[in-house]
Amino acid sequence: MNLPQSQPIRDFSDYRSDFPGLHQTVNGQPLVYLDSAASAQQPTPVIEAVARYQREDHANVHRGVHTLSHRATELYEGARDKLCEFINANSRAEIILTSGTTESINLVAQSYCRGMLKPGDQVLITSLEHHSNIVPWQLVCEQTGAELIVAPINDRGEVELDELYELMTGRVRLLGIGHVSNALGSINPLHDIIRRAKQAGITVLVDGAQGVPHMPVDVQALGCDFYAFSGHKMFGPTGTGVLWGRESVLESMPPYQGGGDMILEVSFDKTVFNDLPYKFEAGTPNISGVVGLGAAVDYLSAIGMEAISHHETSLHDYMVQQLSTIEGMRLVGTARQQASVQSFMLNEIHPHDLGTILDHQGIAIRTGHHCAMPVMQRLGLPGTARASLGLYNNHDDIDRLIAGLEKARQVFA
Amino acid sequence: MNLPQSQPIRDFSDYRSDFPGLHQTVNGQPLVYLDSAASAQQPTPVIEAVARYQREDHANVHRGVHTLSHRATELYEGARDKLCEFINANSRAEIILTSGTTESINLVAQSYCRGMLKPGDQVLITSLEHHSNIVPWQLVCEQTGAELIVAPINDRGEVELDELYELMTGRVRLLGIGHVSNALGSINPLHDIIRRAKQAGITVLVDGAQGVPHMPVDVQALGCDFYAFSGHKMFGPTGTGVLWGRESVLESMPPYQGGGDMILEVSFDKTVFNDLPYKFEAGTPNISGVVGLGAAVDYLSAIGMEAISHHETSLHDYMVQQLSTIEGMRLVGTARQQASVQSFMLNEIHPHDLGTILDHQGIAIRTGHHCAMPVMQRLGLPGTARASLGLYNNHDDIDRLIAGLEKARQVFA
Amino acid sequence: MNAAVDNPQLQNLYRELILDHATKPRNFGRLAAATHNAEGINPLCGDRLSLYLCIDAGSRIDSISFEGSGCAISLASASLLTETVKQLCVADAQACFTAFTQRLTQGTNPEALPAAVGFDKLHALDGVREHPSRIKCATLAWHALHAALHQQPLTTTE
Amino acid sequence: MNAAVDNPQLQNLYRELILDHATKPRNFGRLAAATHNAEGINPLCGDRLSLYLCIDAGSRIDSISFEGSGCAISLASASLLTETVKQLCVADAQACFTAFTQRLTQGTNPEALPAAVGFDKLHALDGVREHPSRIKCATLAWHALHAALHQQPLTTTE
Ligand SMILES: Cc1ncc(COP(=O)(O)O)c(C=O)c1O
Ligand SMILES: Cc1ncc(COP(=O)(O)O)c(C=O)c1O
Repeated sequence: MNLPQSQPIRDFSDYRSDFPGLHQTVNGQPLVYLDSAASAQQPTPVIEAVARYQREDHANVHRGVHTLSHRATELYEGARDKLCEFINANSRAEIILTSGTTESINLVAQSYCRGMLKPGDQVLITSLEHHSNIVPWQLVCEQTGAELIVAPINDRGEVELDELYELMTGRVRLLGIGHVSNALGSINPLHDIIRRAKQAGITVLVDGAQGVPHMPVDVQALGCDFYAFSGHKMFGPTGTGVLWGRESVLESMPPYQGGGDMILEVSFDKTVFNDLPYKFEAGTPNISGVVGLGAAVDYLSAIGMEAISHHETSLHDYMVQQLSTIEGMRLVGTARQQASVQSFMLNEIHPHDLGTILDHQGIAIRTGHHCAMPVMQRLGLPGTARASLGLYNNHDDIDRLIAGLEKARQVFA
Repeated sequence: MNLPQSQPIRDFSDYRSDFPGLHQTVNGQPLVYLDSAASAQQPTPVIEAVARYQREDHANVHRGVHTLSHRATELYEGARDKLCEFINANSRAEIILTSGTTESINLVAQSYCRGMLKPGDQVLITSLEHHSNIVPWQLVCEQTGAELIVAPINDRGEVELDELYELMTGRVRLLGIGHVSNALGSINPLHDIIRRAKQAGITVLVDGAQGVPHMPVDVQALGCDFYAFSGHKMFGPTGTGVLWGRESVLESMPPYQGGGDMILEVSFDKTVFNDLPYKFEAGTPNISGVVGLGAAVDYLSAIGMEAISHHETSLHDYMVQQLSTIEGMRLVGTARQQASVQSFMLNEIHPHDLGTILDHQGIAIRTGHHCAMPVMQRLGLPGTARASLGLYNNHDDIDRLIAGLEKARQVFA
Repeated sequence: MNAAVDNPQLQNLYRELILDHATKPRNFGRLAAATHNAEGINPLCGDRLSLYLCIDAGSRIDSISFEGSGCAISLASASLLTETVKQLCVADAQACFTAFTQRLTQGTNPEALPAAVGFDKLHALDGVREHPSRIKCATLAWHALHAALHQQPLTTTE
Repeated sequence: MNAAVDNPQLQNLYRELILDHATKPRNFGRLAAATHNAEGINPLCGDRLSLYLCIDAGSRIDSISFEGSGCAISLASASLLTETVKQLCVADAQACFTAFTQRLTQGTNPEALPAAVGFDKLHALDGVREHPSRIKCATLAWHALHAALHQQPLTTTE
């Protein structure tokens, strides 16, 4: 679907003004922010929710009888309820609040897998994964003697489904797979993949860091066992994230970290762990961050994830179309289903130089391996330049990017 | 040292106005906040630093070539430098940024101890510890077959040094000990304890959650191997914390979590971990929180930790003196060296009821076991009422507390 | 309560009846012949109560007792509980549990309870509704009752 | 560089000499007879360079080469490095390393360098100072040199 350049997406132009970070000049030019896949800007309601919490409501949660502590607890637990509804979890007990996708995945690797994996067992991932969905499995495989196996991708950046399904033997205990690739934007056909994995009796963790900010997510409809995501990529604060897990699976797992709040009773003889979700939340949580994350969920829900997905798909189509007009442009990642991210190379210009030249024009993109070195190795590239979208981007941003790339071509002409 | 009631501590009255959270009414009364040991209020410079970062400077750190990413990295790494100086670490490589004390201790338990402990080895702690300095050791002892042993405390709430030293045999691989007890306020004589432990070849972790906010800390002078603390107790944001570790020890440890940023190179054959401190910081960190923590360090440094310690010591003396005037008062925790915290019982009134009655008068204290159940078991109490101080408290707060307790006595008369 | 206590919300929470039951709990102690029992823990304050029941062949609660430590609200609630459900059949006791917890957490009035149930005294705990952080104290014993009736030995209010 | 590029800071970074060395790097390839070598990785962008040196019995760098991939700045810097230190004794090469990295990171002028050292060409990289995020690119090869001279096979700029 290619939109003509003259058709602005009207509804979304309003949201842009909610993001103070976008309204600044960088190197003398109005900022064009095309790095939301790394981390998104935050809307005023999120920034204000955090500041208001810190000014008016802060105290430690859960164990206080005084008013502020009660208020902080209500706000913190209220955010959990919002998240529960946002991804259609079955119960708030399934929403484990973490510091981000990375911690969520490490939690599963250590708490779910470490005690269970034996030599001969396998953990299955794909070549598309982010380091956060690779290294935790490497660590636990090394600890247990299990084997990490990897399904390949094709030149477009799509997982080779036939080969993935062939690898789903009885030896595989867990499949870790991304929802959307942060390096190439490929959307994995999760429904089919999860169905096949469940038929083979395989537990499935979805790395949803790049899914949740860009499309509606319904964990029950997906049918996976774990779904991990980060607050800072969905317009919330850094240091926040979620591990959603199926209640029965979470129940069966030992705690991850030990400390305050995750216990019912401590003595030196025996310690009784708390119920879900608290069993997995040791120590004082990131209360102000989670309050901000709750505000981000409200913000996204008010717009509607369907509308956001539609807006971004249009914009992505436009970006692809416009990039293709540039001489010497090579799009990297051309999966048939793609979301919000486009990697590319321009002539022989190293991505790092592209990044600097664009930055001089106020255009922020990311360059390098995007924490997905295996993707780069597979495609034989040292890295790529990557433009990624958020709900606040518009046609003008794309036009500025195109003009900036033309200038880069001239520098290296 | 008992100050007469008429001598206000002038210098500190100014700081109070920096804390917006203190300037509100609770249940129709001006708030008296005596729960800083659970979590401290934040001064405006911290709240503003976080909000400004989110409005103007936010992007992901470390891997970006564009201006915002560079700015975010400078702010984040700048906070690390401030923390390094604040506790007199030898090098910034020794400052591992975590989500809090609890994560810091879990990191050491898993990364330092898990691979090293064998059946027959011992981990030594004391009866004074917070659950966060108990449960991580219980978990790793269970995982490795090592034994957790516990030095007792006396009725005043002091660690029995003779018995502690007797337990320091060649079997002990690590001593985990608090700087200041959050339940009883006892200050441990760390210099002597650490010297004895090091003579016995024992690695020492200090739980400094209640040390750093209240007194100067010099990790090199202490001579320990690890020092853990939380941002939210030192007037910074939640979701932040530090593990300081001796560089040579940190070098020898395997990574804790896997993910982005903690690697140099990932392939499916081999993964090369990053240098310190990054080896231990997987995934996108709590950038805005750490920026706020840097602002908190600036704030504390400007006042001076010596001055804060002096102010709080005077105030604690006054609080003890005034509490002692109440009929039916039993002070819990009467160590000869005490800081910022006072637990107590009033007649037969359950602490929980005390907490509610004080809350009705706008006075916030904490009640219960304070995540230190073994202390309560040792003293034969279900819990205590606890008033704890921050740099912003004053004589008036204590006077209000005393009046509030008198009213509680009447309710249960 | 001393009339000098001027705060109406506080008076409403710590009514005479509550303080009376808290300081002189009824049916306190251990039932040696208990057929059912459960322990309730409130991690918020570390309180713990044990509830003991003798349920006869006709599914009637023949005798009941509790022991443990807790705040005035949880002790009074436990004491009132024992008075309320003693001699009730299990189904009626279960109905009491539902009515009481709903009244406290949602403010709803109990639906028509069986005639045998003397629920009125429990209204003394209505003041707890204005103290959200104390609701778990008031329901602790009731959750223990529910657990005991369902043969679950440990329950918490988290 | 095309004169159409109007941004002076950008012009200052991508000078003619830089672009020339980046697109036609000197001493590129592998030295089969290397006595010393090291690999430098810049985790920021994933760049990696290998440096090969033949150091003769008199501690002189007889020949030098590099290979690998990188951005214009790191390639140009590596290429200029090989030209600069070739034929220097190890001590002078080490002095070059110190002078160059200090110039870029602290803006200091090199202290009196030995007469043998042709340092001037390296001033073409001065523009990097205004691009803090690119300094690691410019110093990557130099850190590899330092590592090779100290027999450390792997180094990074993190
Ligand atoms: C002595 C002590 N240790 C550890 C902790 C745990 O700190 P956090 O909850 O910030 O991880 C606390 C605070 O609750 C504490 O007071
Ligand atoms: C696909 C994917 N997975 C995992 C992560 C890790 O997320 P975080 O750094 O927030 O833990 C990211 C973000 O960098 C990502 O894009």
